[in-house]
Amino acid sequence: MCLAIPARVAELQENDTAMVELGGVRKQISLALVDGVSVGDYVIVHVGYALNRLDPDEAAKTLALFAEIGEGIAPEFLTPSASSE
Amino acid sequence: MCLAIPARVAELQENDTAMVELGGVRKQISLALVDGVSVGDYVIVHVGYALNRLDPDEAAKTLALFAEIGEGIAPEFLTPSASSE
Amino acid sequence: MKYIDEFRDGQLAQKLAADIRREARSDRAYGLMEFCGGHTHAIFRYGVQGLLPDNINMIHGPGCPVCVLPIGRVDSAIELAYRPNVILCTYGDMLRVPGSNRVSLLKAKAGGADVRMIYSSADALKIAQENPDKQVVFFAIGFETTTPPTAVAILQAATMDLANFSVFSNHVLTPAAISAIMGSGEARVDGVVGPAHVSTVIGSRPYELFAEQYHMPVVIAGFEPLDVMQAILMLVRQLNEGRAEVENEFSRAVTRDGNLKAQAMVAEVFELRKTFEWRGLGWVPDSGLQIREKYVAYDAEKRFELPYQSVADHPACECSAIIRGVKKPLDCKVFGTVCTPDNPIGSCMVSSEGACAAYYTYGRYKESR
Amino acid sequence: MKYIDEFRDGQLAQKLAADIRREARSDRAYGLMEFCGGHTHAIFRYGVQGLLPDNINMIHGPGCPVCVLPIGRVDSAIELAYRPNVILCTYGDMLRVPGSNRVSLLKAKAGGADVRMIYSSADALKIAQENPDKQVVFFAIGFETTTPPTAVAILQAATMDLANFSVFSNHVLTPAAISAIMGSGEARVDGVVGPAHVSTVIGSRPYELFAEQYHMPVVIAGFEPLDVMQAILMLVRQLNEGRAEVENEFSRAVTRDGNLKAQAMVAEVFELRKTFEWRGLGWVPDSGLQIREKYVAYDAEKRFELPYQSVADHPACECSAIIRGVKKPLDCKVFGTVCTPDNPIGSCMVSSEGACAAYYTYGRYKESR
Amino acid sequence: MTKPRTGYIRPLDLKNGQVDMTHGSGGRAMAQLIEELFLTAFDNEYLRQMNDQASFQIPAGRMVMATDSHVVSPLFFPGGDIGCLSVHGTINDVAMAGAVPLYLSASFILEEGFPLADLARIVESMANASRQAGVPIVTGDTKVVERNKGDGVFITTTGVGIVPHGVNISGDLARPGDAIIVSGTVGDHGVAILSVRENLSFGTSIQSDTAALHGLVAAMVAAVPGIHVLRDPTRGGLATTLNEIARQSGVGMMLRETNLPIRTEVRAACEFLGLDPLYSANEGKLVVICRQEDADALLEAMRTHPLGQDAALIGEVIEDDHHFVQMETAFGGRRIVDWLTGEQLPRIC
Amino acid sequence: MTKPRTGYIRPLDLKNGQVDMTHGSGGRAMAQLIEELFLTAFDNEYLRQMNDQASFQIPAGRMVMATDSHVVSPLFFPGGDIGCLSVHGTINDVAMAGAVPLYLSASFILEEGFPLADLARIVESMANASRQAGVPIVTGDTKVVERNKGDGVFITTTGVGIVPHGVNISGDLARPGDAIIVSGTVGDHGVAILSVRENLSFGTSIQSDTAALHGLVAAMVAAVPGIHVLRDPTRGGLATTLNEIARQSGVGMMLRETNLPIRTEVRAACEFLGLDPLYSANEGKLVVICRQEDADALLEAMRTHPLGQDAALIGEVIEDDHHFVQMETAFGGRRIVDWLTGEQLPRIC
Ligand code: SF4
Ligand code: SF4
Ligand SMILES: [Mg+2]
Ligand SMILES: [Mg+2]
Ligand SMILES: [Mg+2]
Ligand SMILES: [Mg+2]
Ligand SMILES: [Mg+2]
Ligand SMILES: [Mg+2]
Ligand SMILES: [Mg+2]
Ligand SMILES: [Mg+2]
Ligand SMILES: [Mg+2]
Ligand SMILES: [Mg+2]
Repeated sequence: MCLAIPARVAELQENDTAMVELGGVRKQISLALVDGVSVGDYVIVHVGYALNRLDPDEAAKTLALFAEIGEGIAPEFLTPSASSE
Repeated sequence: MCLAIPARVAELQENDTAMVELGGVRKQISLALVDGVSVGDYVIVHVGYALNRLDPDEAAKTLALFAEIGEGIAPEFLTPSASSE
Repeated sequence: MKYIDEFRDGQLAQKLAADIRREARSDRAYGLMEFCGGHTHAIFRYGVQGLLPDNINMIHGPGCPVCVLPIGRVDSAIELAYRPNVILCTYGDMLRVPGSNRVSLLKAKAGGADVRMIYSSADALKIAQENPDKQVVFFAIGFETTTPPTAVAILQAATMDLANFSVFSNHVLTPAAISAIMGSGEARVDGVVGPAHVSTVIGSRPYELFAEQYHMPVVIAGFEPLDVMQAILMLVRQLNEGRAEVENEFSRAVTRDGNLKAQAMVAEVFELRKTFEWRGLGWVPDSGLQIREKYVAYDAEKRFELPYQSVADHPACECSAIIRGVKKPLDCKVFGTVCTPDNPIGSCMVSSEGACAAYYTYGRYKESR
Repeated sequence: MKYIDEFRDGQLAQKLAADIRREARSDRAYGLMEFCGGHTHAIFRYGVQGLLPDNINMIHGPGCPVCVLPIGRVDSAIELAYRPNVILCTYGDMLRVPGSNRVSLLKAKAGGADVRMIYSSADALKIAQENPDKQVVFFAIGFETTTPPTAVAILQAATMDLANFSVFSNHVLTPAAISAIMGSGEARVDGVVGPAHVSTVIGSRPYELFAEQYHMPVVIAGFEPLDVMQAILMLVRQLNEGRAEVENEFSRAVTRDGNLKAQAMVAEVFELRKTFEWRGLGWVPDSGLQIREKYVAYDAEKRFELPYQSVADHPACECSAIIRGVKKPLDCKVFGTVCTPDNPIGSCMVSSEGACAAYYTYGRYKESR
Repeated sequence: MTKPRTGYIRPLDLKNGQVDMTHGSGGRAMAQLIEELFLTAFDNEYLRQMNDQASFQIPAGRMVMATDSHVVSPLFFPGGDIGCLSVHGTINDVAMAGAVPLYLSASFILEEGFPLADLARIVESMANASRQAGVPIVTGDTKVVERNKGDGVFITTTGVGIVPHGVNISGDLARPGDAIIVSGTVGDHGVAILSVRENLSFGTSIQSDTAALHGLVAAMVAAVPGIHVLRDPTRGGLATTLNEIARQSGVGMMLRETNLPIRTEVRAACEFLGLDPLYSANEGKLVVICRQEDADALLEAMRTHPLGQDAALIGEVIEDDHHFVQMETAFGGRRIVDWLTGEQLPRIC
Repeated sequence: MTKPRTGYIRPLDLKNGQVDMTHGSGGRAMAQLIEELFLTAFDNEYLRQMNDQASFQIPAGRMVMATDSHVVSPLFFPGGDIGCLSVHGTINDVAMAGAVPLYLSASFILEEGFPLADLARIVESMANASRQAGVPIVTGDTKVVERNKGDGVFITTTGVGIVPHGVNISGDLARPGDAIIVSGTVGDHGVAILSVRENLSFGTSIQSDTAALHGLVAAMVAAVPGIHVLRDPTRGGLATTLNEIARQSGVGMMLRETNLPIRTEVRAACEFLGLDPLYSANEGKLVVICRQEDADALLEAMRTHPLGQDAALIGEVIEDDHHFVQMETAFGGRRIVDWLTGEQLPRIC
């Protein structure tokens, strides 16, 4: 549920709105739900509203965690078995 | 002005209307402007209203008048001259 | 088609034409005004002029209701039609009549105004009933024939207490217009072909006064071509004999008194305007009808506070002189070039009852000779 | 696309999958419910299930707002949309959801109802401003993510004193639904993947209570496929270690407390309903939101006196069991035959977040093996 | 794993269903509409290929191509409907080059909410018309527009055909002295449509004359291969069609009103409404212009064909730098028969 | 008698004028619209004949015919407009049989009130597209519908073309083992249109890819005459087109997501709206299926053509009784790529 995506705030605009940018696409959204947003921040956008800010440090931590994963995995685990649903 | 045509009353209908007939075409018209219309009468129809009844005897007289016309006209009058407008 | 085809008989036409040629005196000209555009239309459509001798000259009068409506009235209708909540209903004839800047109701419709073409005033009532949340205005035009149906519609609206219906009345009176022309003395008119359908309502009596006053023969004539030719013959005879009477060629539906019921309904709903502007004739006293105070609820001019603004005709347009019988279409510099039925400058070029349009549409073959 | 593409990396997926296979104990099964349809969609769209060992079994929960909306609520929306003066605005997801007799808002639109697809609650406000003579109703659905934008719209309407705008609120609460499923004890759920976007608003704290109460591990996870796989790994670890904690995989935007401003706006406008009917879960106490008395002017249920009528699901439809995690799409007799995304019988077949539609649209290749 | 489900598709609800936006989206709903409705009705080997284009063998020679969009209102009228009209109209435009029509395409623009039952009836009518004419509908397209952005259904048909060797028919080939012939009564279609228009409706037995004229044309070309001009007097009626030809050929025309075949009902309806039958549309009539000396042979060939029984010689081509179409009236006068101005609207004056 | 007046006609007001009902009535106003606008812009010897059909010489052989109605909204969009689109779309449907497109017809349904300036711009765009493609518009039709019964302008184009000897391309010829190639990035047109839709508008440099593909096709056919299938993935996008072919040929397909050329902007816009680029329309792309051993030659031929620079091998045809189109996801999983269901509507969940 709740399709939402992180987008970079490109420009603050009047009436508590902002222009956000994602992969070359710009869209106007409302900042009514989040205070203190600055240009360059990433926000989670849902139905045209920023739901929250994204924390770049935490994102980096999660990505670092991924990078560690699977280090020194035994070869048998690298071959997936058939799944059943 | 005032395109109007004689049509035969084919049927009296409710709300002071009638179905009139002309050359196989039937159309509903209002009788609000004329009293005492009967089936078989001819009425002068204009914008969906009967304006008046047509008097068959008078019509016959006019036609008879036409029939008399031109009896014994000298030949020079039977060739029209060019008109100028 | 009974009572129609008999009056279009080509054989009889030849004989009538011969009679006219025989009786018309070659030592004089006959300037005969057909007041009514219906006659103009019949004359051109059936080629009647071609059957007449050269010295009988038909002068096309002001009897085309769309031709005589001044630009200001068309503008008011267009302004009304553009109001968001208004549906403007009118007869098909009105759609192409140009108001200011050549804008017509048809163009206004293309521009988003809600304009509905109706066949009968009853249709406007029906549209009002079907659109209770809209104001439905019937843009009513026409002479004494079209007025009674408008009166009926207003009376029915009053009975039904229909709150969203009103009438923008532009009804005008035939005798007043004829008097205005006679009074001006500009046109060389020797006799008048009077409109039969108007007289089915008002009778022949209203013409008696000015037949006498202006010593002007009048023949009330039907709209079939034989009716017109017969009326011409009757006028030639009156003129030859020095008479100036009101004669009735259309005795099959016209009496001296006309339709008293229709007259009463009109009188119930309408009253004379002090004055009314006609295209061509200018302001003519007692020539138009307005809705009585009693039915003011149905008067669109009051309901929508329509101010009247007189607007000058296009400077090149000779409609005004043509309607007065003073000029002919070909006297207009823009006839057939800038002004055509597809792009009319003046109102005479709009309806096929207008002298310019009738000549353009039916008569121009003479140019090819 | 920053913060998106990194979380869809196929190389990392292989490694994460290997880690999961290594850590998942072959002597037990793991029944993991992804509560949220967004996760269901991601799992099918990216083929996550195929990367998991056989003994990790994803159970699709009730977290698709259109899937849990009962027929009666859809019927009310359709009834409203058909009212002559009403414009009904809603998110695209709602258009194909069948109400009674398989009629959807899309079909109602074809049938003449004025239904407008909007992208944001702000669009509904704009439509209301542009159509002052119409009643504009926002048919609002969704969980805690979609509720704050609705609250903003109502607050703005109040500021503008917009008299022709109202909201038909169908907002529901995630924790209440999870509790209902846990409480029923029907589904064999060992751990829960919690929806990150809901928690950007409500934080992770609301899950702590029932993690403890039902001794149920919860991992709040993002919607990219690596997020989901990482959450699965974290759940496997908790289960292996016998923990039942609330962990936060989406620390990049979820805190323990969530967005307090958004929560305050929701609290200003909405209050708990005593009970709300869910498709699949039945009447769940304290699971839905209604508009407070203070903003009753914007409550479409009050303004239009919408009575609620509970309507039974189609007898063949297993949506209700599927939403509770008790059955799978293929357990439904009409899956893929009578019920397809083009002609959905149940709501799970409508949105690609619904378990039936996700399986039909993305997963059926398994049938071809 | 449970068993795979087969591809059952709930059939279109041709009784109570309505067109909705999904029927134009390119997806499964559209594919279903095309298969269950269009393919079933029009069924032929070309359509069954289910490609975005039809493919067929043709001989070398002169081909003609004609297209018309059909937007008639109401969709169903006495004597026909938009479906058969759209087939006849394009067949006729192909035939008016003297050509043998071979293949048709049909493209539909449907309005959201349009009843599938009406669509089915229209499609069936097209299929019948196409079958009877022997001209298959070999490719097509379907679009759906939102409510109030269309008018039920618009159908655009395009046709191709082959001109027999030695035939050279074109609107610019009328020559002074040529005979002008019409294949039957004029104005029927326009009046039939008006008779069922809301606010105008009147009772009449007049039916639209909608018909495919290629059979008649084949008979005519066989009798007189040297026909100069052929045209179907559709929108704008006989008057407008003759003016078009007069201008194209740089000639004038003189018609004789007494020779014009017009039904009494058509004349009567026009009297009621203040219209002129010469401007009323026809959908199963043609005007042909040929050398005066070919006129009798042509008339005879036409009159032996069911669609040309009432064929009449209505006038002749004359020299005229103004390119006027004139008419000797039955009354004995003379007038211009001008182009249609504006629309033909009912008049009161 | 005063002098005759010559036939001066006040020119169309292409700046401020609007379409009104008289422009579709068949009368003088319509003739003027056709002459001053359509004939002037499309000018060619066939149209100049001013008949109701065009006539041209053709060689014997296999002909194809394709038709499409165009109803795009808005009418003007980044990279094009309904005018050039309607020319490209039909040229492409003809070209997808491997054919050389020869002639087009164009039929307009105009809404009362439509600005003549917009119409002129659209017609000019069609004329340019037709000229650049070398495929003339040889015949046409114009209808006008009342306000709120149309949507500005609908354009139906039909095209005919000739298939070179030895070429046999059809949607039912895909065989297991065949290669599946796309000519460039997918989804551009659909996203460009969405970007200018009211209520949805977003900023992007994405342009519609609208283009005539017959030049590319000619190069492809020259390189690999034995191409099995060609199709332009328009409405419903690549996904729907591949499903159509799979069903027609009775096969399955396996795509590789990593090979799919999709612009970042298109992906981003789809993320915003909850859409899938595989279902987004293209108007200047084609899918081609050929023997695996021909794939390299074909790719090379495509990549040397400006419209095929980004051509990519995206998968292969497999055996599958279910006719599923499947995809190995970039993530390493597998899924179905199903037909489009309903419309592609922006989603929130
Ligand atoms: S030709 Fe036109 S401008 Fe001239 S008088 Fe007649 S209506 Fe007026
Ligand atoms: S397949 Fe359809 S009917 Fe069956 S459970 Fe799913 S949604 Fe309900
Ligand atoms: Mg209005
Ligand atoms: Mg409504
Ligand atoms: Mg045509
Ligand atoms: Mg045609
Ligand atoms: Mg034609
Ligand atoms: Mg198509
Ligand atoms: Mg096509
Ligand atoms: Mg196409
Ligand atoms: Mg195609
Ligand atoms: Mg045409």
